[in-house]
Amino acid sequence: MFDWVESVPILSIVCYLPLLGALAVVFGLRGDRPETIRKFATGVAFVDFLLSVPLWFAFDRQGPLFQFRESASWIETIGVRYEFGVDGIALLLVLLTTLLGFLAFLSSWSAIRTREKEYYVFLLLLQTGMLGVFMALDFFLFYVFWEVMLLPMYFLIGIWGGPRRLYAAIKFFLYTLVGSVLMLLGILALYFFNGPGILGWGGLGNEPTFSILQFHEIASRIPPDLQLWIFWAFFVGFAIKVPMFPFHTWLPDAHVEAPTAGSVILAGVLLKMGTYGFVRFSLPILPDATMELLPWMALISIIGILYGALVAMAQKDIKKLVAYSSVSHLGFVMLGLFALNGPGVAGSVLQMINHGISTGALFLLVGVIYERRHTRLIAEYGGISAVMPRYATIFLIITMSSIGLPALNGFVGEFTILVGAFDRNWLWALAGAIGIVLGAAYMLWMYQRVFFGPLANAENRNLPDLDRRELAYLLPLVLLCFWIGLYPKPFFDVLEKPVEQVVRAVDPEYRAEAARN
Amino acid sequence: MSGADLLFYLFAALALGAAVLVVSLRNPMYGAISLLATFLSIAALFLLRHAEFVAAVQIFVYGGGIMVLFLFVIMLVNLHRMRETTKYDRQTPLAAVLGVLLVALFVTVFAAASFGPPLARPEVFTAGARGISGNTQAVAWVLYRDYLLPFEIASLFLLIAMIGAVVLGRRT
Amino acid sequence: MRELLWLIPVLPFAGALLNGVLLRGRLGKRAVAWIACGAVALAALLGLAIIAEQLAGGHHEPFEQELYTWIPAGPLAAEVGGLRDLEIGMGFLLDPLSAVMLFVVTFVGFWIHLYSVGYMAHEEGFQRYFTYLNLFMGAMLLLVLGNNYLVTFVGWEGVGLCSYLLIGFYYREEFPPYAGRKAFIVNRVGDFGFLLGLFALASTFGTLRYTELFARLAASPELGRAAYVGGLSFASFVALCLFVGAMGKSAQIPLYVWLPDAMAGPTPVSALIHAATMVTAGVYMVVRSNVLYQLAEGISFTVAAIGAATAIVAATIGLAQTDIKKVLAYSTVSQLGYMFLAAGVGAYTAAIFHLLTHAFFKALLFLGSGSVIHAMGGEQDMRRMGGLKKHLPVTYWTFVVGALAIAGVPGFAGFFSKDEILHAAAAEGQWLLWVVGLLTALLTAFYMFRAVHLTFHGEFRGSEEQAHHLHESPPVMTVPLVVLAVGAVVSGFIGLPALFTGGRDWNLFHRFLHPVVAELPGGVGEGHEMGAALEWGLVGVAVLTAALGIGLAWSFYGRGRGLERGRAWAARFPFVHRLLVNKYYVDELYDATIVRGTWAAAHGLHRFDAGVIDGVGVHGARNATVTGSLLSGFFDKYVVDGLVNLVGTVLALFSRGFRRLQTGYVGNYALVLAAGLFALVCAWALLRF
Amino acid sequence: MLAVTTNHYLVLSFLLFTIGLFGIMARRNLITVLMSLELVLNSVNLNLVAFSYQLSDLTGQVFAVFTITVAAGEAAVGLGILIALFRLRETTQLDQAAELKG
Amino acid sequence: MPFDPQELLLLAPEILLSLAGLLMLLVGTVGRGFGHRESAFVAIASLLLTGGVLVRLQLQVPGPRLILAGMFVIDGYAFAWKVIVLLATAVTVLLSMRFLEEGRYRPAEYYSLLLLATAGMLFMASGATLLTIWIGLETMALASYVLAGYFKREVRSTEAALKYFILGAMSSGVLLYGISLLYGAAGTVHLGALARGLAAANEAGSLLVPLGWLLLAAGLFFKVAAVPFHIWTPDVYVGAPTPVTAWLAAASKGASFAILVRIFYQGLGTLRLEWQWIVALVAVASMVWGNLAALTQQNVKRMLAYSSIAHAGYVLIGVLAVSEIGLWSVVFYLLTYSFVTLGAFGTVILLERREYAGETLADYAGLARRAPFLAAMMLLFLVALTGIPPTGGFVGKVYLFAAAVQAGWAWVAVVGVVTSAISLYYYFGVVVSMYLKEPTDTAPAPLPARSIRFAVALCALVTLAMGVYPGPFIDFAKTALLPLP
Repeated sequence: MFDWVESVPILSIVCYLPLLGALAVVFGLRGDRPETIRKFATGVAFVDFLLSVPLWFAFDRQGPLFQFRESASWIETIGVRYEFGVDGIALLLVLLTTLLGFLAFLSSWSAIRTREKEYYVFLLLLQTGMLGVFMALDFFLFYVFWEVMLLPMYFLIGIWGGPRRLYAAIKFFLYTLVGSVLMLLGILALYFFNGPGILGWGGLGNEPTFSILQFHEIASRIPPDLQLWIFWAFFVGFAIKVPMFPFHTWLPDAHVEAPTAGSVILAGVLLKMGTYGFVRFSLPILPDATMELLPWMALISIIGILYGALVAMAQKDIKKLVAYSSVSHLGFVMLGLFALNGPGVAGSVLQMINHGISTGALFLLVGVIYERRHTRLIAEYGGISAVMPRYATIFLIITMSSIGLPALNGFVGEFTILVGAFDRNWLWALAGAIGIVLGAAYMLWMYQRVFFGPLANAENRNLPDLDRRELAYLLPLVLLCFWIGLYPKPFFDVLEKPVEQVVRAVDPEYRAEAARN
Repeated sequence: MSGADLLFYLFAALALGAAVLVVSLRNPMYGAISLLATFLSIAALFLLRHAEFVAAVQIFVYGGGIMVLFLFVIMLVNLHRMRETTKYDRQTPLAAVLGVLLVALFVTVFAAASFGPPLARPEVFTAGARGISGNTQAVAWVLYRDYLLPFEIASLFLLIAMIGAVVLGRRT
Repeated sequence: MRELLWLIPVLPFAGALLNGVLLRGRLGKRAVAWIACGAVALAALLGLAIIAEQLAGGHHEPFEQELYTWIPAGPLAAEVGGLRDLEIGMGFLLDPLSAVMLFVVTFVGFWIHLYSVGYMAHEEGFQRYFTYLNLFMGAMLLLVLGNNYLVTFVGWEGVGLCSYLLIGFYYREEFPPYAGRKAFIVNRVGDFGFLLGLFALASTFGTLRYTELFARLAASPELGRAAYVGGLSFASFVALCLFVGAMGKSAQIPLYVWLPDAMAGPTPVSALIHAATMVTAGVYMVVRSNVLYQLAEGISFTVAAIGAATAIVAATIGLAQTDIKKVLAYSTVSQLGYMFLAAGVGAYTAAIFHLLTHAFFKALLFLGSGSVIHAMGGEQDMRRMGGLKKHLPVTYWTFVVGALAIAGVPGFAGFFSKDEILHAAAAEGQWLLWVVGLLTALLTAFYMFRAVHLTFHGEFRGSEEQAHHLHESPPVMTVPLVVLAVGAVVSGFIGLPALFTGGRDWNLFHRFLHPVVAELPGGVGEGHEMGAALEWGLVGVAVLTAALGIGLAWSFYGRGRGLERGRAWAARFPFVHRLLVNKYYVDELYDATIVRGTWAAAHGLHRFDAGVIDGVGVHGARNATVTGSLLSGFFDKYVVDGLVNLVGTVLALFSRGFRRLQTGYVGNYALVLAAGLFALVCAWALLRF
Repeated sequence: MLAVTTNHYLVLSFLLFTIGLFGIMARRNLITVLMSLELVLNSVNLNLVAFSYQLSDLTGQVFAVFTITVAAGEAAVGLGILIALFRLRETTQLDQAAELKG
Repeated sequence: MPFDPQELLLLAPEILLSLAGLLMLLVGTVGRGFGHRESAFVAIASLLLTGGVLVRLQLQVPGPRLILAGMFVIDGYAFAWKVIVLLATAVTVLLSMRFLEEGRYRPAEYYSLLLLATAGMLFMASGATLLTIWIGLETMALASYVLAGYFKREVRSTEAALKYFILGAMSSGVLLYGISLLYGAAGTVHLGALARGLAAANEAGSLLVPLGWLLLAAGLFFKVAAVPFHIWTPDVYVGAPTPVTAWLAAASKGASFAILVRIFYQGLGTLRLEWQWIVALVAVASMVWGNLAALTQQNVKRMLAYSSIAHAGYVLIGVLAVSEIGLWSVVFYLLTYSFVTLGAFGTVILLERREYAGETLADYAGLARRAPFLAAMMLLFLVALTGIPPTGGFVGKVYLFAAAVQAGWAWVAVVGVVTSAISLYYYFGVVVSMYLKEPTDTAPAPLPARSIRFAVALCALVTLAMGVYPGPFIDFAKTALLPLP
């Protein structure tokens, strides 16, 4: 049924469809007809999502690591190729991106009332950028997408954001740019080491290339001291994106100021680019450096978990609270990655998806009341489950998913991560588990203050409950929460191979173990 | 110390003294005259180094052309109005210190630089091709044979100088 | 039939789905009640049928049903068996232990559902209530039927969530949502331990399946005794972690503080969740893990000690409570302590036995109190009651039955189970525990009959309006009372001690549970033989104690004395009284350490963020973490961001400095050029030499 | 020591060069600055001629001719600029031409 | 050795361009009705024709060939720079058309100077002796001074010319002084022989060598506007007529880098271990200073001037690598940078009014609403200046940093990447104005000048093309070959 997928460059189609849509909007649609633009853009996003779904079915779980490969020459003269392909990790992230993207479009209909044309153009461009990041198998190409996606996000925050949008937008851009340019140097070092050589370290003399697969190949031959340098270069880039403590301060600002769709995509997808970077590059390409720095990485992950949770507790603004909770959750993801075993890594990747779903949903939910009341201060609410029961229910489910209630998605991720972490060092898991307790505390406290208690604020008396469009973009996420919570096996199945590859590539113990079997 | 050496010291002193006057005199007219003195002294120093042609050019171009130009402009823009209200900038001490530092640095190096005996082949300065003698011919031969291209470029340069002077000086 | 095991938890979930989502707001109360009670009834019947099939078929092997692989999380360097994949399934297990639990949960659960139909008839949020209740039943059944720790944990957290929701059922008031959150968070603290235990098990064995885990541990106990982290053996570590989880869920010291507050929920909820089922989950889990506990002697003793301490402390607090539900709540805490005492000394069967009987009589007592509260128009203070016997005869008699049962009067269920526990403690040689247990029994008998007297005897002390309003509850509420009362009497007889039957093994319960709690060689709970005389003596002491308690209660509150004698005694020992009324100030202690700390920090940070302090003041955040969070918020704002902004400021400063150099005067520029030249030469010289 | 060598020329030329630089740096009158520029260029000629002599190579002399040419051209343009400035500002004071800054 | 008059044919491009400049002067003075449009047309035509001849010549005589008594070299390196310079000047002409008209200045002399200066640049690119290079440089510089002051009714333009002239002449004196010392040390001005002579002299411990090359380097750094010899840049860039500024930033900077690299690689190649450090320091100083000083600028022209300083620093990174990649990266980067900076200044021109109004950030407020495509193009240029894909600026920076990383100068590259990230802040100050601010009443409407718009669009197109499909452009840069030291 999905055989046709193999015969077309499906990844490119999925990736560039939003770009084409954006061009069509720019040149084909008039800015004074927002209704048309809105529907068209959302339609494009939906079609993009539909196109990405067959990937899930056509992906051969037993097949090669990377599938749907596309390869074309690009900048031949320096060995850059246009390489697309996805493994299980990327596949999940691509699907997450198309889904969240579509929902973000849907959520923008009522939220965005100015400069719609530009808005949807930027949103579409953002979509292309993010998809490209997850699909690229050429480091140069990856980097291009990685940076390209910054611009539309900058504008989304800067034009349609809250009162401090200028500050937040430039802060977001600056932070991530600083990180990514340093990463670039790391990429170049790899390139030269694989190719003609670097002064001081020599080189392997291979055909110059930016191919990620090639870098995976040569990982074990990179001298450890060079690995360390490159690791730090990558680290800055990815850690800022994740964001890991203490690089996280752009996040709350960006989240709070961004429009709802921006926050959704920011939390849902953009942050994953950092963790994706770690699992795709830092770990398998730089195994020795990873092993050496393991305790430190775990330490800052744990600091991130606890710190994010504690700061979240002190927030008065719902969005800010959710933003800090992201710091905490991403700390879990990082902890799992650096546990460097099956459950740890698989759980991390799954948790990336989970975080995308539940935090994305949380931002959508916050957007819902923000649109109604134009405030996100917790103190402005209270008791609104009386007037918005459906909203309260969905919010509750998502809250529970976020704090890792079993049978919902968050738990599966957190549990596997912590089993992995425990296996590496039981104190890591101990610290992580404290994070879970704190997570419950701040989320429930927020929930209680918003939804329970007397309906004191007169302005909240007549809040309308969710309408059909809002339900339409929230329910898929709720269903996903349950699906992953109750039957995550399909996801784990997809992840099995890539996770094993990562684990075997990095930890010598596993490498030896695998060799023995 | 030969007579030539004496002459060197004399003209060197003259050139330096006049140069100091150039940068220190308030009245530009006097400054211009001091500059002329410097130029002429330097021309004399050229002569001491077998550069008769350059010395001549120096006198013609500097003493003649450039100096006239300066004087002309000084007249044109009405001398007394060109008086500086304050002669030196506030940063003059700094400039002086810097100058002293530079001099100290470079002069140490220059004074210590060792050269072989000069003028290994004096005939170069006088012998042109085919036995024609004289510095002018010698220079001309090199100039028009080896350095023809720069010479041609110099004509472009002068063209530009001309256009520039016209463009800038022309009343609009 | 037994292939339908999975359907048992699913049925209530389906009910919740129907009531809560699909048919939300479209049904009348009658239909809602039918769906909810029907789902539970079906589950109960199905459960009974499957148990019957299992018994009739003579299956001695437990029935395990693995539905699907839930979490296949990839390769892990498991310490046992080398590199293997962590795989956790979703499945159910029916063995004697879960069968008992299944029966308790569905049976008691059903009657409480039924009772709720009457109790909640006039409340708004009827459908919501039953949604939550069904949800709870589903989760509880998952908990008891799960075939591995993680499925149990799903149920464990699920019941926690439902507890949170049901405690906060009256969400428009301030207190219930707060109590709900407190319950949830305190439970999370416990879960933290539970989870750590699971991590240890999973990372060591790569699986969490009960049968597999215990079989392997039983086969090679040295695995359990091997040194693990923190100076503990593996079994001890896991057992300790799991017990921390149990402490939270089953309200043991020091995590018991949430349970009394949980009484803010509707009374049937208190009966179902906070008496009969959920709070006993900890006991269930400890018994389920008995293999681990048998290998962890030190931890077992800790369990017993904490259980005993909880039992006596809660019982003393119960003495001074005037709120009828609070009395029952502390009684529950106390009885749970009893169960842990049993489990700690290795009397796992006794623990479960007491769990069973307690489920009956405590649910009965709660429902009875609910009936009273219902009649009193929501009044819960016993000081305003009195003489209700004539108005509420059914309630009265059933309540008395419950009281007799809990007091341990021979013939009633509580007598047998409690006696077995005391016997086990004595048999283990833990005489101190035995004494504590006995004292607790005395206190229990006293405060229960105090409640009986204050509520049902003497003069009515409430308002005119209340008096006017008094009525017996409708049959839908009284029938469950009667049924449970019967249960509170007869359920004891399934566990007749050998002593009473002349050494013949008529103890059905023991025999039934035996496969689950098989003793390991050298494990905890190898009882010592005691002589029959000594045993009879102990039984006699226990009976006398119960009688003493009841008698004291009568002498204090009986004969229509009302409150005076109690007040007089309270006046005589004001300090003790205040201490007990204020529950040893534990809540206050937890609060005060935090509130004071928070406020100290808050004042210091006042300029930083007055709003946050308001938040703290209003909601009185009960944990020290708020202080931490304030500090780290501060850190974020001023240190991390401050550094960033500092960089920005410095850069801007530089920028302005550089621009100031651009004075516009050519002379300056020339100077800069010359200086640059000089610098260049100097730089070269420095690099060169 | 007193016998004149290339070193003497070098030293002299640098002194002239520095005096020129000083003039550019310190004086406010544009015309003086222009004259100082001429000093700077001329000092180079001394070098070139001295090296030419030292090396017995005519390139230095030819170069000096070019230098003189360039100096002349620069003087012309410089004075043109001076006139343009004078027309606008009625002054040749350099501190009057400091509108552009920062 | 007597030269072969045939060799003059190989000078066809330079001769052609000089003649065009002369012709322009004559026709512009004599011819009636030869207005702005016609002059510009002739100028562009002659530039393109020159380019055509140049390409043809390159195809016929590709290899390195020294002609005219070793004064002039024909090689791929010179070719690449000449193409860049010609393209940049051609775009400058497009940018100048309406601008001159608006200012009511005579076109003939302007274009004549432009063409002659460009001819000087061509000579610079091909110069094989210090003398040729220097005289070419002076030719270019003198024309630049005049062009900077071309709007002589504007005080700022005259002031710019004045400053440029004084400082330029001073630095030219310094440079010349350095040349004289090098000549004294090595006894020659031919680059190839110079390298050998200097090596020998250096061996002998002559301190004239370092002083010579340091002075020479100082002069060159002045021309490329590298710190600490950048001080003229902001004032001149702001004061000069904007097309001239653009030309200075693109063509003049390009030609200056052409000689800088040639002198450093060829003439001073044997001393590279000494100058690499100096270049590194200057590069770092330029990147830091330029970017930091730009941070708080409100005037867009001035900001671009500081950015030009910073970019000189980036290009120096490629220079100090002393490798083929370094060489190519320098060429590639200046190609991109030329188009980007021309485009950016073109946008500035469109918004400029008489008396230099329309230069401040406030004048860009809400441009995205008023002129979306213009704003989009400006955005593209700013993005390229920052070095973000998919623009040529990104590929160029990657190339430069790659050269540094490979050559073991990663720390300089680190400074480069960090400062380029910082540069985002001020570049995006303009973006903030254009996109995130509401339009104000005082903000000027863009000039309806088709030629300038065309030029800007062209630049945008090239910038984008160099980012999306840089292959051909890189191949072009690879024609620049120099024997590496």
